[in-house]
Amino acid sequence: MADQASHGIGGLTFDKSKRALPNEFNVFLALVLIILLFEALGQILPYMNGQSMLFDFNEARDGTILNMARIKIIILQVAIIGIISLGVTQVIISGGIDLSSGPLVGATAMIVMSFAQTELVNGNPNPKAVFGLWAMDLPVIVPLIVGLLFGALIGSINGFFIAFARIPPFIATLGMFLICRGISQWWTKGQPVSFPTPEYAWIGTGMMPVVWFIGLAILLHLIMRYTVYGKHTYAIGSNEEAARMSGINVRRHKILVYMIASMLAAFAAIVLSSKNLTAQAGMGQFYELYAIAMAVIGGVSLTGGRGSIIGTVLGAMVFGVIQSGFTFVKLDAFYQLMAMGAIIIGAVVLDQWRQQRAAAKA
Amino acid sequence: MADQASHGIGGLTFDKSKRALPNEFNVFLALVLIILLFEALGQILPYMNGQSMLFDFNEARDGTILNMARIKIIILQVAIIGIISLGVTQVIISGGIDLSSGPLVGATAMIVMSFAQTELVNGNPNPKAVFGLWAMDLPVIVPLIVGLLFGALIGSINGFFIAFARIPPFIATLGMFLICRGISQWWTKGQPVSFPTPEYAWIGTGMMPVVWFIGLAILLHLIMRYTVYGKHTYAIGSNEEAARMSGINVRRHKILVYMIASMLAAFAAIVLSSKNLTAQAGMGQFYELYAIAMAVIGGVSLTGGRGSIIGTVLGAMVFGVIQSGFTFVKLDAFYQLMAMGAIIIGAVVLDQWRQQRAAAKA
Amino acid sequence: MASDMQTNISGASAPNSDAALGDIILETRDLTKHYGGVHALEGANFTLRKGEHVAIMGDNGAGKSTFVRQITGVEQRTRGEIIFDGKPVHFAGPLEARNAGIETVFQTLALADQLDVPDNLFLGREIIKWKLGPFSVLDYKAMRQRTLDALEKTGVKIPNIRGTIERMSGGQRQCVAIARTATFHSKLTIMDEPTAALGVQETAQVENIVRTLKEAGEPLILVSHNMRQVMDLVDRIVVFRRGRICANLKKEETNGEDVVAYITGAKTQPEYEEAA
Amino acid sequence: MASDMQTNISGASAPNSDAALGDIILETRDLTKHYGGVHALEGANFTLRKGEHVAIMGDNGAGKSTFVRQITGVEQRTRGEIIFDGKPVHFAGPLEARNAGIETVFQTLALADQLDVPDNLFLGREIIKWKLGPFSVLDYKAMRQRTLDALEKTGVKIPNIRGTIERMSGGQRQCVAIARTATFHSKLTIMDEPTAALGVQETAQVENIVRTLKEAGEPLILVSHNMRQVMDLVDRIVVFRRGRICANLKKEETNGEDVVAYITGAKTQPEYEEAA
Amino acid sequence: ETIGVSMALFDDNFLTVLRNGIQELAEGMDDVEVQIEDAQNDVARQLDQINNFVASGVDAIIVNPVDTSATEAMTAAAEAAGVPLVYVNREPINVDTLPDNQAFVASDERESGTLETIEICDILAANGTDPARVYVMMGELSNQAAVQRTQDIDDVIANGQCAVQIEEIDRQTANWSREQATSLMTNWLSSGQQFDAVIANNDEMAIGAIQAMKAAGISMDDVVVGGIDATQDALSAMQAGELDVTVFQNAAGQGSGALDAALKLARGEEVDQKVYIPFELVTPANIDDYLAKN
Ligand SMILES: Nc1ncnc2c1ncn2[C@@H]1O[C@H](COP(=O)(O)OP(=O)(O)OP(=O)(O)O)[C@@H](O)[C@H]1O
Ligand SMILES: Nc1ncnc2c1ncn2[C@@H]1O[C@H](COP(=O)(O)OP(=O)(O)OP(=O)(O)O)[C@@H](O)[C@H]1O
Ligand SMILES: OC[C@H]1O[C@@H](O)[C@H](O)[C@@H](O)[C@H]1O
Ligand SMILES: [Mg+2]
Ligand SMILES: [Mg+2]
Repeated sequence: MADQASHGIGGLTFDKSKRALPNEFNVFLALVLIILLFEALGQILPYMNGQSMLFDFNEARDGTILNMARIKIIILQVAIIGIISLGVTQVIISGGIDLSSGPLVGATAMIVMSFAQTELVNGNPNPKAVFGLWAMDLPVIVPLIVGLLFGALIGSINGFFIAFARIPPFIATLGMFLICRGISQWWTKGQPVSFPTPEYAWIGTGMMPVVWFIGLAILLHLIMRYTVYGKHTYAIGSNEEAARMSGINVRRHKILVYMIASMLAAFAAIVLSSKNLTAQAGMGQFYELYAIAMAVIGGVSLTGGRGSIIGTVLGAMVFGVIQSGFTFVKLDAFYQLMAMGAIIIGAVVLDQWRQQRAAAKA
Repeated sequence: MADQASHGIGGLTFDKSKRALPNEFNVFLALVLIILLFEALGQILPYMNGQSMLFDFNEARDGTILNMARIKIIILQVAIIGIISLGVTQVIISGGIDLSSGPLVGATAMIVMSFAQTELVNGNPNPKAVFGLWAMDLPVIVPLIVGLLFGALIGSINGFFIAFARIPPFIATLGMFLICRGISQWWTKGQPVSFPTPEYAWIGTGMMPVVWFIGLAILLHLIMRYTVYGKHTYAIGSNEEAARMSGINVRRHKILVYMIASMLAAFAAIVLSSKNLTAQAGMGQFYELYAIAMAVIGGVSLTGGRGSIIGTVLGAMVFGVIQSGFTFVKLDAFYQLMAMGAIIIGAVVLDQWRQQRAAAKA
Repeated sequence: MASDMQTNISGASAPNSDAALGDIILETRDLTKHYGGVHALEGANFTLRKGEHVAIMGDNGAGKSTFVRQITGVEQRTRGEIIFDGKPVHFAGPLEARNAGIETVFQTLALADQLDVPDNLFLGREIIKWKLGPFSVLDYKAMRQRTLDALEKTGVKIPNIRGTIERMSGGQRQCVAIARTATFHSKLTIMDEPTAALGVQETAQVENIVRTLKEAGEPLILVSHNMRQVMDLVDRIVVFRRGRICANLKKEETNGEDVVAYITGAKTQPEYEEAA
Repeated sequence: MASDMQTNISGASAPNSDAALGDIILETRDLTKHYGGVHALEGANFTLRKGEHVAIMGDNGAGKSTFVRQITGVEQRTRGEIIFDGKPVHFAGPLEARNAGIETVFQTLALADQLDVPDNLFLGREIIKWKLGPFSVLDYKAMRQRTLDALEKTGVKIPNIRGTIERMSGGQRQCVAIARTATFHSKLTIMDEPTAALGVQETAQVENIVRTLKEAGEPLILVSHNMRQVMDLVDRIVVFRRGRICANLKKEETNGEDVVAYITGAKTQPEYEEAA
Repeated sequence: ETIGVSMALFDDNFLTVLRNGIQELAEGMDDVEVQIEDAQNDVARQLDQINNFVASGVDAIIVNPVDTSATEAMTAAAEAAGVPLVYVNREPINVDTLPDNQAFVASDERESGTLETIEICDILAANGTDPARVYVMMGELSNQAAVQRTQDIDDVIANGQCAVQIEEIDRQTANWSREQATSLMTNWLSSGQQFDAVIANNDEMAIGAIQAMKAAGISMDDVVVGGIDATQDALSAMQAGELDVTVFQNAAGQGSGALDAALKLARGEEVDQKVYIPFELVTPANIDDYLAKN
């Protein structure tokens, strides 16, 4: 018989060795399975000529047997939505949802880019100038601060309506969804804003988006696990009434949660517009859905109280691998959509199935 | 002191006269307020020259003092999403959500329309023919059945994953969202499908969409209020575990709920493609969000167990009035989006505020 | 360990070989439930005869509700057998258990918060006016009337039964759950701490309901911490400790102090010693 | 009606004019709560002195928990005054009540299901390692240790306190809620049916906790249906019936049967007659 | 006069130029007021907007159709109410049966993809790259411009209009978007395949591909990249020697033509019922003619 618990008082036999694996393990497993699937397709499909997705044996292009180009793009292409997803994760853990993040990306990009423009393009005046000369070649800190403040503003409005007016988060952020889309189209009446300063362009250059994503993920992970903020977020999502009765200032906390989420989305907009060297009103379309999906695939429960940043990062990786995998096996766009849908469902089916088996067998 | 309750045993004083007004009343109030707002704007705004939105005093164009053209379009433009919203309402009451309804509209429209095409267009062979002659000029019942069966299939797949594999509805239907978008693009590789038979064209002609909407709304209302199906839907949304422990076959019921929702969305697709005389892969974009918003504005609670079909119908009317009102006051499209967002939030704020006041004062 | 268990079966059944009681209605063999590392229920051998009323007692967390959940199919057991009404059963869910004839008041009550009292009372077996499959039409009036009758029996006072359950007091909720069980005939009734939240009068009424069941010859499993109640109502007391059965006592052969000694672990019946 | 109430105030306070007890810590005047048409609490005049332990008894649905919810700011009253520690108070929520020094075990327990035991115990007042505003760093080790100590006092057995609350048995949950209240000092403790789900041993332990409070001179309001417990523990019993106070009894001047007569409505104290 | 305008989509770069053209033109006229609505790519919403315009009593309607095969219902709605209607930018399916008070001003998408592809073929031939390996980036698949422009590529090759032999490695959609095109191109690059050209359905995607290639250190002299629209960003990329081909679509011409026709119809004057505004090929050779145009 197993040894007694170290964290328990009296009572039943408690076999510590039989504790269930963390949920994140399921996501990791899904990730590995999907990679193996694509590797297998690379071997099986006749037109693929036995190519490998992640490995690169023949020519050691980058001095490793890994296909570094592929590995980089896998992370790079999800880094920006990943940053949004970090904020969405804590919103969902708190029992809410944020649909406004996608349109917020568009609106923030438009606004921020107008303060990040350079005066001369190929020697000519910037053809896309939004403001006069006063707004040209400003120090990079200006657009950064403008963007984060705008995010904080939108987030606190979301939070205010949810916390004080008790609007369901789905509706409050759906309203904000429309408002932000309106703002982004209104800002320049639909004209794209392009040609940023080199300093601004640096923010999203090369692998920088990945650096931001990983850095912010670590920060958020620490906050959610080890601070009062994290604990209260979980508590509110678990049982809001109990949290209130236990003396948590639920309203103030919720505003903070939505504010942080929107600031992360605003920062994602900065990285995105910098990476693309342009801002357009339609930017960020569907990002809110993908950000939510990454979190949920990563094990965050939409009923609140459950989930982790590590899970979300793994969930983002699942998306990256799928997207690269599709291009790798040259799947047609129609089938890509269908396969993406099936894989999203499949990843969560796997998670549920393992959890249930673990609960039943133990 | 008020008289004793007729439905109670012993106990406290129960003052029946003080019972709160039904929730639907709030939505109705919001509707009236919004109409008054637009009428006021018509009087106040200088460029409006004192026009009225709903009335037409000067010239009795249709023999009534009402602007019948406006009143018709108000209902007509929400009838189709309204039909979807009826199905979404019962899904939300059951504690779920359906994000797949919009893309399902696109996919169904494409498929159905391929079986509703006419052979000759202005004497020439149908330029958009999908199949051969065998699929031309089929009786209208064929596309109808194909559409409803397709809806039932998609709905039961949704239901299956939600009920048996315990996938969160948000994810299962998000996966189906992508799958349906894939299907609609794949069906004709993006080509629109046009030129239906006159019988098919009749389904969505003139005010027919409104007839379908009202008819289906009455049917769904009766089902939700007076049948076992309705009761169990509320019970599952209220406390799924309790419903299960009380011996409701929760899984079977959920499949039914999602099946009905998808069949209604499929029917909406039929009406929509008939009304527009064409089917296009992008059809139905954002319908899922609007359908959900109509329900929630109508008082359906996203946490399940609460809401009604009457509320949803009123919620749909709110949308119709807003959309027509915007054109009436010649609001710019950007501001329309912002105002729509604000009004969605405002309508729910009003609802919450009245509920709280009612609870506090009583 | 499983072999140890086998020898206990006869022991556990021993005190029941009472001529006045009928055939065995429920038997569990080596019934076990682990939650991850937590061994909540371990090798429970239990027998209940037709017409017999048995109490289950034990500390908090001793495994009583876990035992109830395994029998009623709310959860799937880790190991062991359940024989109900002569046949081994594997209920996939509470619906199957109820269809087989087991009515249960769960400790968590299992009420739908947003529905009113009659809705909850008839949840899953509504009275129907016209049969139309899932779209059968409800007979609200009949359900309301029968609800008033059923609640009357529990002695609870509810000012307005059309109010939603979320607005009911703790005791009112519990009475609704009890009334639900008492309204329908069954082969076996299980009540998990049914009077925990009840007032003095209501408790007396519910105890009357239990006596009525006894007179009607319907068997009952009653989980309770209330010694007076147990001593008043049942024929036999089974004591759980740390997930295992540690005593099986005829009411006439024991008393409150004795039972407490078993609950606290001061005593263990010899036939259960190895296991505990 | 309000004027009737005024006359009762002195009556209600009368039995407390005990020299051994301190100043008034809590007083309610004409405290009333209506839920829509339901008059759950009507004109309650109640006084509690420092060091005094008072029980609230009454039928299910009599308004006891409603009374508790008004005092602790969980809900906003329809009418009436609450004077706590000498000052009229209007708590906007339970946080304010707690900050003012009222610790409460609610009937619904108010636990966060997905958090573990220490998290729940310290919810809203976590032990901090580094102070950084909302991002202050938690001291998990200290909280775990203090949780074990606090639970020990309630006598409950919990195999693994790092398991989430949703996995705890009914009694284990209740003990966590009680341990939470007992861990922090307060000016007034309110317990709404704290031992309803508890076993024999655990009930005894919780009663010990209450006795410790009495010795420390901390005042207590205990809502309970358990006559033995009430008679054992408190100084005074206030009986609620149909939303109104109908009796205010010194323990020494009453007995179980007498109290039951008040609960059932067989008797009403003269000073409450008009109201009831 | 009041003219109601229903645009297919506000988020679209090219359509924005067109829309702003109409707006500015109208602001410059006395007594002409335009009200522009966004159909958000939704056919049904567009039909509703037309009905709303009718209810508000506008004098004429301009429609930039979401779906050119849904125009019959729109034509019918306007005709029933007796309100003149002009289609702009996209050719309606019922172009040959329009009633008298309706017209259209559009470009023929068969030209755009054809001009682009032939020019790319010519550059490849001039570089001596034969056979040439190409990637194709498509716009949103439910959008007819994307479908037609992709079809144009196939037609050019099938009709033997291409100067070199084309080997298509892969064709994928990047939904008109620069961001998605960047990711798609990077994914293609990671497979390590040799390629000579990228044919994109619009400039935004072409720029995305260029950014990805630059990030991977590929010299833009070695790859031929083509787009469509001649946007400012694209022209600037062409000046920088990165983009090789684009096609000018005359937004101002389409916008003014449509407004003009609408006003005439409203006043009961005669108009040409079909006006085609041609696409024009833009290369570094003639770029200066277009710098100030879109
Ligand atoms: N889902 C679960 N996961 C993990 N442990 C569980 C779970 N359910 C119950 N337990 C544990 O199993 C043990 C037995 O719980 P059970 O609910 O059966 O106790 P009980 O005897 O009914 O107690 P009470 O008298 O307090 O109701 C407890 O220690 C509890 O923490
Ligand atoms: N939110 C509410 N809305 C309507 N009625 C309510 C609400 N909350 C409580 N009530 C009613 O008020 C009355 C008093 O409830 P309360 O919870 O105070 O009773 P209690 O004395 O605590 O009973 P118990 O002993 O069963 O816990 C009950 O009839 C109950 O149905
Ligand atoms: O509909 C969207 C498309 O419209 C085209 O006219 C334009 O050239 C493309 O760049 C794209 O924006
Ligand atoms: Mg239990
Ligand atoms: Mg109570």
